[in-house]
Amino acid sequence: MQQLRLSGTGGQGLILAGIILAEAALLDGKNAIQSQSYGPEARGGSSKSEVIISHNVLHYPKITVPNVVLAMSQEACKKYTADLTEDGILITDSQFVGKIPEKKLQKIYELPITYTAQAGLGKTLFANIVALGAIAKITGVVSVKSLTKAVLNRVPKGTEELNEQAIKLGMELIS
Amino acid sequence: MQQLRLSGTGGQGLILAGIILAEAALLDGKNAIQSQSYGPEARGGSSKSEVIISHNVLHYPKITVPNVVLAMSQEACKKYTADLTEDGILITDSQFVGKIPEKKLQKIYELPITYTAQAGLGKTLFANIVALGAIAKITGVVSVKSLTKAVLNRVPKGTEELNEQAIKLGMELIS
Amino acid sequence: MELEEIIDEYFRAGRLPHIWCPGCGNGIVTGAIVKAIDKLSLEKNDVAVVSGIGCSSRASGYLDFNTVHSAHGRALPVATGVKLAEPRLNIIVVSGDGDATAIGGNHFIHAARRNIDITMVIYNNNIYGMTGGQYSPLTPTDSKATTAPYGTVDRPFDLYDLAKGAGATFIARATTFHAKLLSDVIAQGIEHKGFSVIEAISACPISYGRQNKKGSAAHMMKLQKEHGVMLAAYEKLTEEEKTDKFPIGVLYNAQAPEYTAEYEKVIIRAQKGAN
Amino acid sequence: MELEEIIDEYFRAGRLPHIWCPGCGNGIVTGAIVKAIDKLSLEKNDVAVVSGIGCSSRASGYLDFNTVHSAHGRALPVATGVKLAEPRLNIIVVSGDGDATAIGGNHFIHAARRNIDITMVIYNNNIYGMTGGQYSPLTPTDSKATTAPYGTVDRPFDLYDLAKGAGATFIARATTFHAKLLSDVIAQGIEHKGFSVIEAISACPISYGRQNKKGSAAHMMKLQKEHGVMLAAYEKLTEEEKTDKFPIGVLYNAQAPEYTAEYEKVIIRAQKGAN
Amino acid sequence: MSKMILMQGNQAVAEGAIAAGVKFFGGYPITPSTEVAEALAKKLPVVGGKFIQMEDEIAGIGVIIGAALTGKKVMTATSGPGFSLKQELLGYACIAEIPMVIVNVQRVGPSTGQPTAPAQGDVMQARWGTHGDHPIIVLTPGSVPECFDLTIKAYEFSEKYRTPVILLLDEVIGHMREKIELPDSYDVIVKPQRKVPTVKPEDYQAYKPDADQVPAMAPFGTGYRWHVTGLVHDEDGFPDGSAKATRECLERLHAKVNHNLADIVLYENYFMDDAEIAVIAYGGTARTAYVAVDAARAQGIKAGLFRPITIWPFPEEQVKQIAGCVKNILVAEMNFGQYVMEVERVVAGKIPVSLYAKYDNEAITPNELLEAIKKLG
Amino acid sequence: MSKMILMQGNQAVAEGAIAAGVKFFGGYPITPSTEVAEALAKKLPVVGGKFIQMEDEIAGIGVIIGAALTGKKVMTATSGPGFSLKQELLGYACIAEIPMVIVNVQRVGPSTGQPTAPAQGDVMQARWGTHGDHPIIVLTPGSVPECFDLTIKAYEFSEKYRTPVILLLDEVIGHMREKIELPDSYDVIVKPQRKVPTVKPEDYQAYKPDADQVPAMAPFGTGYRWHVTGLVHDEDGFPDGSAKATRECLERLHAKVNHNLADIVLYENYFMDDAEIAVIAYGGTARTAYVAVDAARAQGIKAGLFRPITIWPFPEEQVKQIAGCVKNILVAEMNFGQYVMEVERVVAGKIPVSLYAKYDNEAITPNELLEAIKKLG
Amino acid sequence: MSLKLHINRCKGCGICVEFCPKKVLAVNQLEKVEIISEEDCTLCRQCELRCPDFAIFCKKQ
Amino acid sequence: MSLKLHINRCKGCGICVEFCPKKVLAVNQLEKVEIISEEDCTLCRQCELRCPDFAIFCKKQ
Ligand SMILES: Cc1ncc(C[n+]2csc(CCOP(=O)(O)OP(=O)(O)O)c2C)c(N)n1
Ligand SMILES: Cc1ncc(C[n+]2csc(CCOP(=O)(O)OP(=O)(O)O)c2C)c(N)n1
Ligand code: SF4
Ligand code: SF4
Ligand code: SF4
Ligand code: SF4
Ligand code: SF4
Ligand code: SF4
Ligand SMILES: [Mg+2]
Ligand SMILES: [Mg+2]
Repeated sequence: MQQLRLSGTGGQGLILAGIILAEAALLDGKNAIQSQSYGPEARGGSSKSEVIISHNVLHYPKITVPNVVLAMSQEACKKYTADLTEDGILITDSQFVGKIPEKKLQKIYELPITYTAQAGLGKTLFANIVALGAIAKITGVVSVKSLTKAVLNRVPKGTEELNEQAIKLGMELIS
Repeated sequence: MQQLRLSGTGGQGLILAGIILAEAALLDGKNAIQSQSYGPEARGGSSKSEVIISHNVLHYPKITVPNVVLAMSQEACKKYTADLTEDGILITDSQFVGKIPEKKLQKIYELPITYTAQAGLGKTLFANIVALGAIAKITGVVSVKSLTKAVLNRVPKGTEELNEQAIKLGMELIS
Repeated sequence: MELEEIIDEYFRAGRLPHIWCPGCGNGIVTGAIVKAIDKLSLEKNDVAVVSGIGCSSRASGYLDFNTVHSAHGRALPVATGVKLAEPRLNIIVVSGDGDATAIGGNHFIHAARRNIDITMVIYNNNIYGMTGGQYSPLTPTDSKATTAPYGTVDRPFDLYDLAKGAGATFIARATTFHAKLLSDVIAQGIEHKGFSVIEAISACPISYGRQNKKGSAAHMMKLQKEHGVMLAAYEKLTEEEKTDKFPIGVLYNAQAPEYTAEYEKVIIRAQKGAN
Repeated sequence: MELEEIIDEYFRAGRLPHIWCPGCGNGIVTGAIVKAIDKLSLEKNDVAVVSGIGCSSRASGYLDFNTVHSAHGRALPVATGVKLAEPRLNIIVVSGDGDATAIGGNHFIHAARRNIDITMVIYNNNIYGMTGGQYSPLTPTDSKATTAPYGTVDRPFDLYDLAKGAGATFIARATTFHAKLLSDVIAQGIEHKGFSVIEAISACPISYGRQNKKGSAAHMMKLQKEHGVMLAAYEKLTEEEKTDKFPIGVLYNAQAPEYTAEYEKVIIRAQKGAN
Repeated sequence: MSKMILMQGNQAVAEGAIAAGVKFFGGYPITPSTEVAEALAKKLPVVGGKFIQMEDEIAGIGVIIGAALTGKKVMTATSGPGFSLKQELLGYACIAEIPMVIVNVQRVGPSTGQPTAPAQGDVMQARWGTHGDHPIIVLTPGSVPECFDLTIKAYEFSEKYRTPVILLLDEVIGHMREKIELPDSYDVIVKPQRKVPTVKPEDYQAYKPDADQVPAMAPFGTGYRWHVTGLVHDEDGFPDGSAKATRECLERLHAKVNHNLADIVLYENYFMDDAEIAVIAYGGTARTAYVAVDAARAQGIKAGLFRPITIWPFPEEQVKQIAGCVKNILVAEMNFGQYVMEVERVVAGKIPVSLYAKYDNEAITPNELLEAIKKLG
Repeated sequence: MSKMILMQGNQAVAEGAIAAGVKFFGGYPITPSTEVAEALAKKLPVVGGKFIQMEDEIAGIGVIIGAALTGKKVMTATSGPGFSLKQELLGYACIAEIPMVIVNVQRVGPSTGQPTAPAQGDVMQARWGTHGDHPIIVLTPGSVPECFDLTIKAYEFSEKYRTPVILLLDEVIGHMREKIELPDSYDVIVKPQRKVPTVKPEDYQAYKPDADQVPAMAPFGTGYRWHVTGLVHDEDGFPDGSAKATRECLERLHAKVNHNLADIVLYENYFMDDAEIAVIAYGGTARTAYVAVDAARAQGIKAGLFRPITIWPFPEEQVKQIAGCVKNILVAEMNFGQYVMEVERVVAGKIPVSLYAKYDNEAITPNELLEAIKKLG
Repeated sequence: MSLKLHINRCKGCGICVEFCPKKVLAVNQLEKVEIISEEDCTLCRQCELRCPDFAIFCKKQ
Repeated sequence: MSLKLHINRCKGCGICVEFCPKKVLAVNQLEKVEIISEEDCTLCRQCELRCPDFAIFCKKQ
């Protein structure tokens, strides 16, 4: 079972990213559950989308211990990494996250996610898809084919190419 | 224990009559409970006020078997006399009640109550007090002194004399 | 038709006499409603009468249509449901002043805002009749009520202002004295496409009249005659003359998009989008 | 006082930043309220701020007065209780368009009817912000909302008409663009003895703006500038010019008996009668 | 000195309110509770208090929440349909810890039901009617004098524990008139009063409890500026959705009541000493039960009556103890069997529990109940 | 053919409604139920249905009562505070026998509580929230596919028994997204439909039941002119406050449900065959329980899960039977212990019943529950 | 034409009596309407129009 | 006089930037306000007036 947490601020499209990730897993023939935490008032503040993926039946819908945490804001990085264990993976958007938690982790990727979206595609809007590309590459939790299909199912008509490009750029962030 | 039911139509002042009767019993040093039934909608229709009086503590507040039923309308006479037993007393206002229930009763008094109020005091308004006078005389359930005091406690200033007169007229109906 | 035939036709067989007190105006208002329906020759099966709770709201039980005696203040939401689900039905809401403007006030302003095609007859007896004489939002200031033994200090609503401010497109007023006018404006309200409010001023000799020393039922009707003036005549009065008069007749009549008709557009848009 | 000092004085220490989204107008309206209070030099202990539920209703928690964050739609009954029980307090009700006119609509018209001395600031962002963008009774017809994906067919209330029809004695309107005017009319509302309604038109770029393609927060404020016209000037416009404008400033100001003052009469009468 | 008079149950509630120092009533008329409002409309202004008839029942409880915040003792009164409407704000009063007494004079339900007829169908609703976990104190008078006394008691609990208290009457008790002895002056009655803060305003934490789990409550306008909310909150009263704050906030609400059962749980035993059959009945039904128990005793059946006066929190210890002593428990109520469920739960199979239920617009008669007792005897 | 997609619980409820043939939704937005309304605002007009956002929750249930009278299948959806507000008219729907489904997606209470956090605090309210005696059917889905299926089931019950049915979700189930297999067309789904009268209009007695205790219901506008009221009524639907009419009216309401428990009571057994410890859990908590039971089994503890799907009427027979088989019952719920009380009542002391309760804005974790099981094992 | 009474519906409110221009009607001791001078009736329908109880009608024969 | 920022309160909405007549302000990559040309500031208080977050003030020294 893979347990992934995508966190950041309200406007970064991470809820959608979580949904796409789960849908990609379904396309891979796996089971997946996506859930999210709403702030006490659903306004501003941090946002968190969680996905668990497995070949088996999934009962408990929440993350018990995350394997992967994506943090796209400093506050999220502080708030949502506490339960990452030593064998966990942390991915941050280096533009927003200056301070990495002082704990031992299997792997930390500090990636210019939003920068890449802006620089490569002209819109920070694609940052969430860039992040998905990176996650797929790092974890292999979903196939690139399914991820691509899942992304294209969800995005507005006319933006397909840019989104495919975003996935690619995300993957390319991982050398 | 005495169980009295005063019944008729909405405007006849029988709720008040029941209260006065209970208050008179209190003045006599007895216990008394008054209760009333409201029609399903409290508009028009029959009205019923019940009083139970005893030297002992009274628990159950409703009439189980009435000793005395006053019926001031035909409908009330039909509706509220069913549970009168052979040793019960029925008092009717002969002006309104033409048909007496066909059952054996200890005593039936057909009295011109409203007529007496109108003829003797100029107002049908006093019919309820006339009725109380008659009931006191027939049953002795309250003393005339207490009844008079209870009536005077309740009626508007300036009408005391007429009300005392009403009690007297009611008592005089019973020869 | 003769009145007796109208009553026989539109009242449910065997349910009279009604429960209202001697002299209560509710019978006259209810009679005016069926006369209006008769005048318009509405098919009985296509009329729904929805009421709330109160003396007046008991009217629905007597009438031989599709009838709902809902909860206190809730006639309009229920009626809105009937109308929106089955727009071809003619909906008449029967309500008291308390039912309509106290507990039901929110539904009243929102039905007016939506301009949904419902005709609402408000039996205004200036009191909570059913519960025995508490003041309502239409009780005049300085009246006695069982919950205002020292006289009311509340300002009443002006039902016309309230309805208009909320968006109603047809507003009329009549009294039980002006029984023919009453049935006339009800008929016009039913014909009007949109939310129609008819204020029917009705005497409650028992719960309102007694406490406020208004005299007999007949006398209360004579007061209605004295104070109610047809709008055209009313407008010609001086301000001073107006103080103890009120206008009757059709007070407001305007056209605006009607809710259920507008909703059809949503369906069209959705089905277009979906294909 | 400098604005920063005003904020420090009237906002609770340590509770900023507030929860509102980037660009949300609620901060500007809330700022206007404290500026008004400052202008009138009200004693903080003698001010109570009562709100309902919604983004806007969160304002009460930031303000250093006696504050109540009540239930959705129920600010006015609670405020009525505070005021009637302790008439010397200045009561400000903070409410959203939904809170005030949807679920709270009945309390709104009744507070207006009673003309109770409460100043109500309605943060009108034309939407349910807190729950993410459903239409409110003040959403313009033909808008998009999450519960109106095909566009709204509801007619909105005109808050001015509704308040006036219900009996409010002071009605004003301003926008977050017209921030000084806003704080000005709030101050006048507070000074007014009776029920005062201030419609504060406020941009919700997130829940309303996005769906309706209204652009950035700043752009939405510029739209307010474009469409809001001072009453005097508005009245001089032709009907056609009026169509895409709305009047701002004090729209109505009248005197009428105030509820808590009137209630004192009841006490006097009762105590006289009792002696 | 005192006076002996005939009084209606509903009126005795109003008298009790005046005696307890209530200064504010907000409500909306409804049968069979209207007399409470009517009596207070008359009495409150005489003592300088205020009565307001609101636009509906929701506003009726809303307005007393506001008035309570100014330090006043407050009341609202209603019946079934209105009680349902008040549920949302009742929960608000629970979590915001607003002292108040809500009178519900029960009538036949559901819905409009039978407005003028007696029932005890709101017993479970009184416990569970609002959403979310909340504790509640519900008192049920069994006589007119008790209407008076228990109203004062309700304010004692409400003020002491900063919690809404429900005074649950039935139409039998609310509308009957019987003898009551009232003091000539209510000055002799000790008026319960909530704690006010003793700390300085700047140190005041509105929801920080003292050792008794109850926080002091500063009246609005007295220099303590605090925040009231229906959200889960911290000790300062500000919204805090963390697991810890939530747990603490909700646990304390329950603890206030559950740790003080000895004070809160009131009841009466009638011939219970040697009883073999315990009748459990409350409110108007208890009036029937006294007579039935007497009659059973007269026939040699060792019956007794346990009358819960505080019906919620449930008198768990007392019922458990009874289950250890008697052979049979018979619950009598004017509903389909509500309270009996809790009795069954607590008795936990130790002895048989049976039910005499009546739900036909009429009170249970002594004979009916006697027959039910005899079946067990 | 069918499609396999990821879907949110709330959306699956909306899909289920469309599949069941719902044509009318009235409501008022509230977290965490709003997605049900939003999805139906989109879907209903496509199938010629109507969606209306009302001025408040009371109007939200009022409007569907009206729509139901025209023969439509109707829904409203809400959460805690809104559910409290709907209670009065819920009782109306019970006594007037209006088929409808009311969705309540629970959040933390009381009052505003914690709008976006999970709880199961409205379980008792769902049973007892309105005044007066009334029966009610409450279904609780435990997965997204079950949200869909159970919504259709809710309409089956609601139409068959002419009664409101409550679909009680918690935030865990309402907001999670998981896999669901949906038919390509809902034409294949059997759409439950209430009985309409077969007699002529002049012979129609709107509340005269058939042998199944359920009266036929004529849609308004089809020539049957009948009267609907919230008062106790006779078989013609007219107010009748006599003892007989009241008894019959109320008894039949209960009989409709209580005589059909075999049809209505749905549940799931998971490793119950040889279980020694029975975990009882429903809704989102059951999801935790499957994992905890698996883990306990892995550690050699014979645990099983009994998952009530119909939580009201209470699965009395099933729980009794379990009490005869296992050694321990452990009820797990996201509240202070509500359903456990009914379990205790029914178990009646036969075996120990314990409770794992959590009420801190977070779901129960498998480890927490496992620990609780291990304490018994 | 003639007057037709439904005595069971009449509640004796006296409205018809009050509004009858010809004093044709009266309320008797049993609080029911009575025709006391049918010969004076002009069949003006005032009573029919105003009776709140549908207890009196002017009937075409 | 000078400008005073409360960066922790700023949410980068850009309102001040848009309404500053002198283009003194900008929103940076961290979505916070920044002063880019203080020298041009006329202390007109537009930013202070319009900031919904009380994050920018014109201060008397
Ligand atoms: C929710 C609820 N609250 C209160 C009542 C009690 N009640 C019944 S009718 C009524 C008022 C009736 O006044 P109005 O609407 O003016 O009708 P009227 O009886 O005067 O015709 C009230 C308060 C109720 N049935 N339901
Ligand atoms: C009884 C109840 N119903 C619904 C809700 C959900 N709810 C919270 S705020 C809100 C509407 C907010 O809109 P508005 O009043 O305009 O305030 P805004 O958020 O736009 O400032 C709703 C529907 C609730 N909390 N309580
Ligand atoms: S109380 Fe008034 S409104 Fe009600 S029936 Fe009697 S007279 Fe009519
Ligand atoms: S949703 Fe709208 S109203 Fe609410 S905080 Fe965000 S911008 Fe402001
Ligand atoms: S008006 Fe009608 S009810 Fe009244 S007395 Fe005449 S006939 Fe009878
Ligand atoms: S028809 Fe006219 S004249 Fe004849 S009884 Fe009636 S009111 Fe009198
Ligand atoms: S207006 Fe305020 S919150 Fe917005 S960017 Fe400027 S300083 Fe920041
Ligand atoms: S004070 Fe004026 S010029 Fe200076 S930064 Fe602010 S808006 Fe720009
Ligand atoms: Mg009325
Ligand atoms: Mg809004």
